[in-house]
Amino acid sequence: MAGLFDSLRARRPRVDRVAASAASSEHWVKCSGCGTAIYRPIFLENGKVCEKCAHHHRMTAWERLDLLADAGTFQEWDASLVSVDPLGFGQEYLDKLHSDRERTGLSDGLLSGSCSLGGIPVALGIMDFNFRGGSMGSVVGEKVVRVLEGAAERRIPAVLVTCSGGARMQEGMLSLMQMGRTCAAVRRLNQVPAPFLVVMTDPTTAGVAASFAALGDVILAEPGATIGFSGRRVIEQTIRQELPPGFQSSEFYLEHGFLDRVVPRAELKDTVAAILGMLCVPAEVRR
Amino acid sequence: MAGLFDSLRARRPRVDRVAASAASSEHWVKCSGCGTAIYRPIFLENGKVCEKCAHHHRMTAWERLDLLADAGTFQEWDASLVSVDPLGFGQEYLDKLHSDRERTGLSDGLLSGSCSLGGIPVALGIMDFNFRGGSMGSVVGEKVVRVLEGAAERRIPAVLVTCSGGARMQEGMLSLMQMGRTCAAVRRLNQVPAPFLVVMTDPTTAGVAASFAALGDVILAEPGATIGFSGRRVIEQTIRQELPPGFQSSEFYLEHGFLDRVVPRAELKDTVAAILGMLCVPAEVRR
Amino acid sequence: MILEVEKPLLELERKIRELQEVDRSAGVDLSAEIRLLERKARQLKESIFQNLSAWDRVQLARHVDRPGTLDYVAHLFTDFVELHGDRFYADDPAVVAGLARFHGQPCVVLGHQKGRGTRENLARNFGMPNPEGFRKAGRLMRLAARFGLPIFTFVDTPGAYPGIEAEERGQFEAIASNIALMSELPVPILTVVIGEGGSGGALGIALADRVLILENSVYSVISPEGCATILWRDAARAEQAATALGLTSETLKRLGLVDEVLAEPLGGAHRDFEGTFRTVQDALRHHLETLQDMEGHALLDARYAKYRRMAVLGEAR
Amino acid sequence: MILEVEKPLLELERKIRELQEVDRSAGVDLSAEIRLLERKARQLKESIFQNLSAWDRVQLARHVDRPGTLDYVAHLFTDFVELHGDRFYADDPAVVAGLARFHGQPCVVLGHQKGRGTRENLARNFGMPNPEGFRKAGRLMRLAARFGLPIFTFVDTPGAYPGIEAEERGQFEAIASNIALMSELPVPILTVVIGEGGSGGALGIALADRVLILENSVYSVISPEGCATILWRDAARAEQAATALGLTSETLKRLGLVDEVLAEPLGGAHRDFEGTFRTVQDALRHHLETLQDMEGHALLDARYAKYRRMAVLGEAR
Ligand SMILES: [Zn+2]
Ligand SMILES: [Zn+2]
Repeated sequence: MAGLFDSLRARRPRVDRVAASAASSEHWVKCSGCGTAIYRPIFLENGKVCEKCAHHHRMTAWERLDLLADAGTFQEWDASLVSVDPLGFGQEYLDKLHSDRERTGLSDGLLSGSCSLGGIPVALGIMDFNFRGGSMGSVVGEKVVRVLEGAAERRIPAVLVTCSGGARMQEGMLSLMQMGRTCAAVRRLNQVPAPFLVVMTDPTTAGVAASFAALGDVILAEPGATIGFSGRRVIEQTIRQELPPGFQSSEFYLEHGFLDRVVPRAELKDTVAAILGMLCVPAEVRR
Repeated sequence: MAGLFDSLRARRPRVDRVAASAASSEHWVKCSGCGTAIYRPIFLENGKVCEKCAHHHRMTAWERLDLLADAGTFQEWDASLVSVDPLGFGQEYLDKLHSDRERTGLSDGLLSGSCSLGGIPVALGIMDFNFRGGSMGSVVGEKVVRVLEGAAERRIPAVLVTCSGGARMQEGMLSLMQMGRTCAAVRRLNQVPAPFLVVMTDPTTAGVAASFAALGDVILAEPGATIGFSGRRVIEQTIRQELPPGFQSSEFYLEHGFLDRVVPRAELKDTVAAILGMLCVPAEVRR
Repeated sequence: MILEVEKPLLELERKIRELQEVDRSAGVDLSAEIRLLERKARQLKESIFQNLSAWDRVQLARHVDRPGTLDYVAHLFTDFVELHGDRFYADDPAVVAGLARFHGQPCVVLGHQKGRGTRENLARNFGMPNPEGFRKAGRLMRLAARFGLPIFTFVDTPGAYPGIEAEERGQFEAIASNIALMSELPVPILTVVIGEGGSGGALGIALADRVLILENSVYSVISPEGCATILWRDAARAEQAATALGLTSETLKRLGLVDEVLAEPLGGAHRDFEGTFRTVQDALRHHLETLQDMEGHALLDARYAKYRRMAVLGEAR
Repeated sequence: MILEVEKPLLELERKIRELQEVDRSAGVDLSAEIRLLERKARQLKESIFQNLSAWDRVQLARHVDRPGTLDYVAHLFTDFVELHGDRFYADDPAVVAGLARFHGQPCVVLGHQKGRGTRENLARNFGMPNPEGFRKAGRLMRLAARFGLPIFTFVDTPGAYPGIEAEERGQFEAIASNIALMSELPVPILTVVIGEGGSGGALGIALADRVLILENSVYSVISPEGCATILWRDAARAEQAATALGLTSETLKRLGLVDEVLAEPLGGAHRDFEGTFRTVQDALRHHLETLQDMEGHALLDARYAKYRRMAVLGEAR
């Protein structure tokens, strides 16, 4: 897995700043799993997985793209689609959108486009937690729908990497409706049929878990990701007791039958490619 | 529910003898639910339901027919289809078949035909526990398939009243295969589409529960019926503990989500007719 | 249950009743005074109910006396046969579902069901479905599709139940599967938000050709209390959150997220069941007629197109 | 694990090994004696394995060293990616399932999996599925149908698990749904009974276009022990029941309930994995080719017609 992030390009200068935000110093990163200090180049070399405890740290969408897409094949879609403030939440929200755009190099919480993945042409969408917690509003919903529709049109697989706390509260019911339209788009893709593969990363919860993310033909998850519908705090308040350790983890949901596999990051691309290779319906591939 | 069995006809002289077998005397029946002695005419008048404890005693297929079919509308199908001894189990088995035929007035464990039910033309099959415990061998399987196929052809609902301990062991794997062919016939009926309604009565277990009986568009059950896949004794031996009261009852499976309704016998016909009336796809009805 | 906003009105109505009592029992003619007060009450009612805040609406939507799914089933439908079970794990009493007739037309009708009173509320889990509730709804909607029956759903839930076992049994999967299912069933689907439309727990039975909402119902991506806690770490600012979230029927209509707002009788649905039933019935009848004229394919295309539009997007630069 | 029926053979084989050891280490030429014993062993093997009783077959079918589903997956298939979960309640380790390639052709492969040794057997529940096992199989078979992939299933189970929770979660429904599902999937389905075919637990993944059975596998409506208990209230008469039940591959073929009996290497599958894999592989390849030439509709009609015939009926008078 040497050089996962070799192809960082001009558009992504802020990647390092994002990673740095969780770091104890510029050159060292503290593992949030075991507390070990890891030399940053090693940390990045390992795809942000701790060598000691195997904790999978969050990736930016651009890092994830480098992990999954064959080098030089990515063509971004909808790069200029940005969120507005339909309910008039106010300037503070608009400012946050602006600074998240600056910080992440993304138009909103999802990076999407076409690429090849292990030689297979795919429509790919990657959520980024650094953009408003990966929350799904109109733009994320729209981009997910376009990934699914784009895959359907081209008869190629759709791959969506989820990383989201749920709906974009500031868009109110507009954000809830993104659950409806993304689910509907999945069913249209199913009817082609073209494969739909989901990779759940930490976290995949609430409105994203309870919509398109749950509908993959195959659903993979990274180790230790938090997955679920309701948040821990809400559940604890409701049932007035503490939640057991491991609750709502990837491993928990594998055991409970809702995930196909929990896949370590180092094996992710190969696993995705192997599965898509077997599901791909022979078809003329237009890109 | 006066006169449930008014229309007993020449072909069914043995009905009384069957009922009598569980009785303490010719004129009195002892309720197997609460032990009360019930005057036989009252017992029959009430459709074999105990007035005191509401225990639903088993009905013969003919009694059930009188309960469900509109008077004078029943046309029996496959009345001459009888079981053979394909594995050579021996004379004892053949003798039992013979005496069960004599005793029940049935060709095998299922009575089938067309009739109208609350004015709705249906294909109807009724299992009888008095014939080899309602066990399903080739003949029962064949008759079930013909009820389902007959309904599909005529585009009318199929109604199957189950009462069976499971497969007819003496036919070995032939009896297991009846699960396969009856399930396949259900799916063909589904595709018409024509409604398929199941009434589970005591008992509906093993190979019958785990095949066509589980596949009703709507599944009703009589109160207190035993339903399930594995027998109590097998389960108790496996888990080495006693089973809780009410386990595998109709009420248990209603709670666990596998039954649509538990319907007292007195309401059964009306309920079936109401449901079929709403599911019936308008179609020219050939009988 | 008396709402803050209703108090002056209820006070006035009590006075009228007292005067009427005196008028009747003591033989004193108070009819002029009574008429005066009645006029005043009408005016007060109008001024109150024409100026409801979002938070007032939340209170009205949650009103314990507001008609619930089974009330609508009993009054708008005939021949209801409740059907139970998801065929996987359990029957969930927080969702009621069954076959019925709507103006003679067989259909599947289902909805969230809250309870009235503590015992019934516990039995119904306050109208908060477990995964089994969504799966029961899904099963019956598939049944409807098999036999070409229209589907009516009634929304009235604080949300999907946030419990350990609900999570274990895949609350997220159950909701997603239902939403997806509703996008592909080639029969008319009509939804009425009759009370509280609580987030995914509501949408789980509410992707429809027509989504109607009663004037004082609310439909929100998160409860105002939850929103306030997240935004300002202060649940007490729920009133402010309610306004910010745009959860009222008018806002939803303006954003194109619901198809029609149904006017409630003056004073709210809980003060006039019959009037409310008439309104809902007429609206459903009208919309069903339109939908029944469409072929399954056209229906699905229109449904997809409708949801396809539900986004407000900006273009950078 | 040594079967009664194999004992004389194993004894002879032990002697041969001893002589070979002496021959090698002591420098004594025993090659003539060894050849003689080897010839004897071959004859004994033939006489034993050509005269197996139904009960012997039951023992062989249950042999702990007999190749299991994962052995076939590893040797007949490439690129296996195991997939988990029923999407409702749990992942059942008694059933393994996944995507793989068979001679380059993508497919879904699944089967019951027993364990070797106590710990693995407990983890695998002795190959006895809970409802979740059937539902996982059903989910993956639907996936296969969506993408036009053939389905391979391997049968090796004492039966569906008879447990309280299995009953609670609808063992009967899970089995029935799978059987029904397999009757309607328009892709080739090929089943091999590789060991124990235990009643509904076996059929739950075994309604197929081609059902092949290894010579020494058994497939029965009830275990011989269970049958003996019911018929004679004496589990010890299982041997007699095994004969009566007609559970051997030959009887099943004669009755038209399986499509082909696959000869095992002399001595049984557990004594020659490679030979067994070759036989199964060749047979599957042959049958898959025939099936892949058929349109989905023709496939379903042929499948239905095949099962439609599985009855032996008499006509009264
Ligand atoms: Zn670490
Ligand atoms: Zn009694």
